[in-house]
Amino acid sequence: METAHKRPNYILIWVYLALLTAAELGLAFQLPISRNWKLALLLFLAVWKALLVALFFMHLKFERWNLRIMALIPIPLALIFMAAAMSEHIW
Amino acid sequence: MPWWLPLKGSTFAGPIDGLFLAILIITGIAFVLVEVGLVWFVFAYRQRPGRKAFYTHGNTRAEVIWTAIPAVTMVALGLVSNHYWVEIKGRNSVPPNAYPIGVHAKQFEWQITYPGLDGKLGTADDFTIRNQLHVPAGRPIVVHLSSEDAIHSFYVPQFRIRQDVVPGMDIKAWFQATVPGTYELACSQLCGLGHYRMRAQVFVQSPEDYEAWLKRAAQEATQ
Amino acid sequence: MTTVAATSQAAHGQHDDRSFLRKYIFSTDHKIIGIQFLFVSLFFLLVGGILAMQMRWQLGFPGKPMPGGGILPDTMAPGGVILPEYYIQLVTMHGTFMIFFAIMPLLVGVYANFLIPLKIGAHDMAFPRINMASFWLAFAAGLVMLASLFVPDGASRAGWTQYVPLSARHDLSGASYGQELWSISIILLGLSSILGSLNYITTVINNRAPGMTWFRLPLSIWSLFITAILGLLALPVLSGAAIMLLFDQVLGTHFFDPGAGGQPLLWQHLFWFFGHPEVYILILPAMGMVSDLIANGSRKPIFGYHSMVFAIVAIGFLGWIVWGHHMFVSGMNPTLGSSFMVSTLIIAVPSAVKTFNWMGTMWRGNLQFHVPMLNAVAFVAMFVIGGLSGIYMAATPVDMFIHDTYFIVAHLHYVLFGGSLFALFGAIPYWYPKMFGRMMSERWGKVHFWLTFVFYNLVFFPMHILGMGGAMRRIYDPTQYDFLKPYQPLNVFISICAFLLFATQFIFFVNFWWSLRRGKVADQNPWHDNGLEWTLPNPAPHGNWTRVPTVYRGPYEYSSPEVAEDYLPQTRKLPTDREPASAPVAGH
Amino acid sequence: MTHATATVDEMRPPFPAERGLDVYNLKLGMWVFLASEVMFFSALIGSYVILRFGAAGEWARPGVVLNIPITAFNTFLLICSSVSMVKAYAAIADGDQRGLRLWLGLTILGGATFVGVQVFEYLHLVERGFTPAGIRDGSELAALVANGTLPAATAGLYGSTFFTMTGFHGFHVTCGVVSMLYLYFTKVLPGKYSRQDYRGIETVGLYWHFVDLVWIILFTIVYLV
Ligand code: HEA
Ligand code: HEA
Ligand code: CUA
Ligand SMILES: [Cu+2]
Repeated sequence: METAHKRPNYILIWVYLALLTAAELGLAFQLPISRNWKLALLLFLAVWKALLVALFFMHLKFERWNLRIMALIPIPLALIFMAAAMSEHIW
Repeated sequence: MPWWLPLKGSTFAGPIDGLFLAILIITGIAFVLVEVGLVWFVFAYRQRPGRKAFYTHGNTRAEVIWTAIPAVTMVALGLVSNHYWVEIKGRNSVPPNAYPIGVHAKQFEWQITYPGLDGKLGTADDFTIRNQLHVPAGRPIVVHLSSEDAIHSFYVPQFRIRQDVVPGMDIKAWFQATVPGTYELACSQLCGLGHYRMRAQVFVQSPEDYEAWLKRAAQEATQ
Repeated sequence: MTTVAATSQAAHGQHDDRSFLRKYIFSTDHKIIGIQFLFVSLFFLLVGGILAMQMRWQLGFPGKPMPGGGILPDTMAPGGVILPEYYIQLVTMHGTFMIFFAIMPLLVGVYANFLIPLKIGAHDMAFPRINMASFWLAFAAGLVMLASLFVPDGASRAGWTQYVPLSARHDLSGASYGQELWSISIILLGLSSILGSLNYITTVINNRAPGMTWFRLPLSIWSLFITAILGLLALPVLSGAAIMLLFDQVLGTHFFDPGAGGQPLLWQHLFWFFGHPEVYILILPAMGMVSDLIANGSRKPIFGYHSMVFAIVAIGFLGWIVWGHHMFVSGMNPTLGSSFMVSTLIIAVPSAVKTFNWMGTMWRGNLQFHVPMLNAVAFVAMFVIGGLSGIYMAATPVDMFIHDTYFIVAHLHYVLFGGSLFALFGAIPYWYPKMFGRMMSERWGKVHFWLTFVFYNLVFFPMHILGMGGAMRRIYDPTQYDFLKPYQPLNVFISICAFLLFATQFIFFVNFWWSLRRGKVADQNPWHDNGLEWTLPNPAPHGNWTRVPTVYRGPYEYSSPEVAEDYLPQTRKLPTDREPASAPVAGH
Repeated sequence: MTHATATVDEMRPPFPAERGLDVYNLKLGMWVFLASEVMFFSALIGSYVILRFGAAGEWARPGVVLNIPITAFNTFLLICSSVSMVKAYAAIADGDQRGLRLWLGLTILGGATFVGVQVFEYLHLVERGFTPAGIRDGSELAALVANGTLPAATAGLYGSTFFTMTGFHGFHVTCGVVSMLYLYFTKVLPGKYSRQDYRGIETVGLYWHFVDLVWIILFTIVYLV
């Protein structure tokens, strides 16, 4: 399971992040599309950026799986909570 | 001194008390099983000189059994309970013909608004009385709960009904009183230092009596 | 024998030349920190008890001047007669102190700190300084909460659940600083628990002795580990909620203010999303330590070790998806209620596994009823009652009737006192020699146990009947209600038993202090326990081990046919044992 | 874990890890801590989402109240400081002390500037009448409420959630800057780190990237949505 990793090109990641941010701004304030579409796309971009940071800057991509699990545990819990609390308003 | 559930004052009392009894039996069995078992072991296996404990790491069959039985019981209990839950508090559980009464809670009193003679809330002939809830027996009632300040809770033990009254939310709860008589409406959610005395009287009257009372009260209110 | 070797080394091996301050006050030694937690939280337990006694006086003898109540200021109890506003403070502070500052630190602060390194064979926690910070934060939090009793208008008045808007708006609660101090104290406590938890988790994952595989961990460590995870993930939610509450109180934000679109239910969701994991934080360590005690007292391996572990994990996980069972009648979406009911009921299953496996452990054992064992067995007996009463409330229609009645109060005391506290009354004397080198008095321990057991049941069992009668919680004067008047004799009875219960606790109090100086000096392994900690002298030296021990088997090898005596320490190497695969040794 | 089998793996620290997971304590501890941080921010962000979702009436358009360009700049700044942080890590992993000093210095600078800009932003907002308690009457924004450009109903919630979320993020950034400064003067300048041991750098880096990650989410859901 010990695989050799090459160090990623951090500058490239940085360029990605900058571009995605620019895209978000344009999307949010220039693009004439429906609110919900914007919401969906923006969230998608945000998650994408977050993933870039987590995987490459925080090296999750190169960590052993049990450390990744550790990092992921809270997320389902948070989602369960939000889903439940929001269901208040959709009934 | 009473030691069982209060008088069955509404149509909910039947199923709820039944469920309570069912759970009492289930848990009673579990309770006896465990406690008797413990006491038995405590005496049967207490230390004796020169005796060594029986060396075992467990028994899968036994464990499967005492995992499966509770699992099945609990799921069954869940299904039964849910059936009644949906009837009592489910989204559209309120019967269409239910008689509306407005209940406004504030520190530390209940303001009961009656629909007047036209039987509709929000019309001119509505009138409000403090701390006195009159309801006709044998007819579904829907209370429109609203709160002025803190969270209160609408609770009539004999009706087995309880519903929190939350500021900023309009919550409807329904029930159908069955036994004429006077009861107490208690606030059962801590709402401040007067919480303990936030109580109203509940008069369950036969439909005729209720009509009569309503007329009188309506007149007094208009004067 | 390796045992002796290891200890003699440890004994001479480490002479530590730390100043008194470093050694006992600002110590980074996990054992000292554990002991600090012990003293502080026992003090808060006492405080909680004293508050409870005042409540019981008012409930038993409403409006009558309380003996000795004269010393209280007129804002609380003029002439010793407790005022409504003071009663609410009593309830709130009783719950808060008992949950956050007594039981939680007693179980986690004391025993996670004290036991984890000792039982897994580590020199200390992974981050000793963070560990110290965690204690002092908890201490500060406790002081703030205590101080709130003495500010003008007294302490918080919104119950330990702090439901908004009551807790957020002073014009409703009538409190002034009390509410803010509650929030601040809880924020500090949350930070403290997070620091503690991350320490425990890292230590258990990373610093186990060679051969101490996951499935050789004592159940106490397993449960403390899962508890730490619960604490790590639940307390930040509470802190976040408390911060929003604090902002609502002082900055005029509107999170929970319905007038400006805020949501009172949001607070309840946040609080209980923390709150239910919290109650498992309050029981899992107790379950774990009781498992150790029962196996030891029965001189028998734990019955079904693996399923016990899985049960702990299952409870830990299910604890996250049941919080709504506190909100069935709160106006929450009823469909949500249904799903929360089912998940709640399911928790009975892993709990069943634990209960019956404890019994399986005692079955055909060779039971030795030393004080820890007595309390452990009582734990099983009492926790079952509390757990079973939980089933009534889990059933939504029944909960609609018994919610916020004394049925709940009975339930929570059966699980918290009958559960957690009995476990502690077992754990404290069990590891007392490891902490202080002396034994607590066996005789007085037994007297304390029996009296507590009897009075405890006399106090809390009748509360079920009150609850079935519909008696509401947090009621200053039950006689206000006609339908509650007939129950007053029962309240009087409960109160009298409660006073006796409290008095009984002084046996423990005295026993505890007396044994510190005068207790019988403990021999090295007084309980003939298999755990690693008993290979060290009592009390264990700073740094625990000179040479990290090697583990050859699980912790519950009692009455093993392989050896003559009825216990087989984890570190004892039999000819048949192989050395564990060596791992890189800790680098710090 | 034996390292013998491992072919050259640039992502794997050379220094020994404790037993157990072979991740050294400091790093494991930081990851565990970050897990609880996730829950903390979930509580704040979750409340924001829930409140906004349940709010009667529509939510204030970010563009109207907030100053997007300056915050966009801030976001870019944080991204840069994130990459400089990881460059610092890469530098010391190669034993390059100068690189470490340079990049870590830049990171600290970026972080500090971010906080500065945020403080400026807050002052600016409060001056325009946007406060945690909502919109101050008689202020510039109050006028906008009056003429209906700003929804009045949700203004209070907007202020509460905005300042709480961004405020606590700012607080985290500040903590990051302080701890990096501490490392800079006690460890980096004295040259205590080397390619054999740079745990402190990797660990504080994890924290720093996490704070950046949180901002990425916040920026989107607070300033853009
Ligand atoms: C140590 C703390 C602790 C523990 C372990 C529990 C355990 C449980 N609790 Fe309890 N609970 C509290 C502390 C705790 N609780 C507190 C403090 C409150 C009040 C908060 C407040 O409002 O102030 C509360 C309130 C509370 C409520 C809300 C009541 C209300 O306010 O209306 C509910 C509702 O479902 C509930 C349910 C349960 C259940 C189902 C369990 C289960 O985990 C129990 C499982 C155990 C068993 C079931 C027994 C053993 C099993 C067997 C013997 C097998 C056979 C059994 C069957 C087949 C049924 N609890
Ligand atoms: C672990 C938790 C715990 C414990 C141990 C107790 C112990 C007791 N509780 Fe409490 N109680 C709660 C948790 C607890 N309680 C909670 C969470 C609530 C809900 C609060 C709310 O509604 O907001 C509550 C509410 C509550 C009520 C309901 C109040 C109301 O709703 O109006 C009542 C009423 O009788 C009560 C009574 C008692 C009594 C008589 C004891 C007695 O058992 C007390 C006996 C005394 C002790 C246990 C202390 C002994 C001291 C020592 C052993 C220390 C020795 C010291 C050294 C060695 C240094 N409690
Ligand atoms: Cu109103 Cu309690
Ligand atoms: Cu619960």
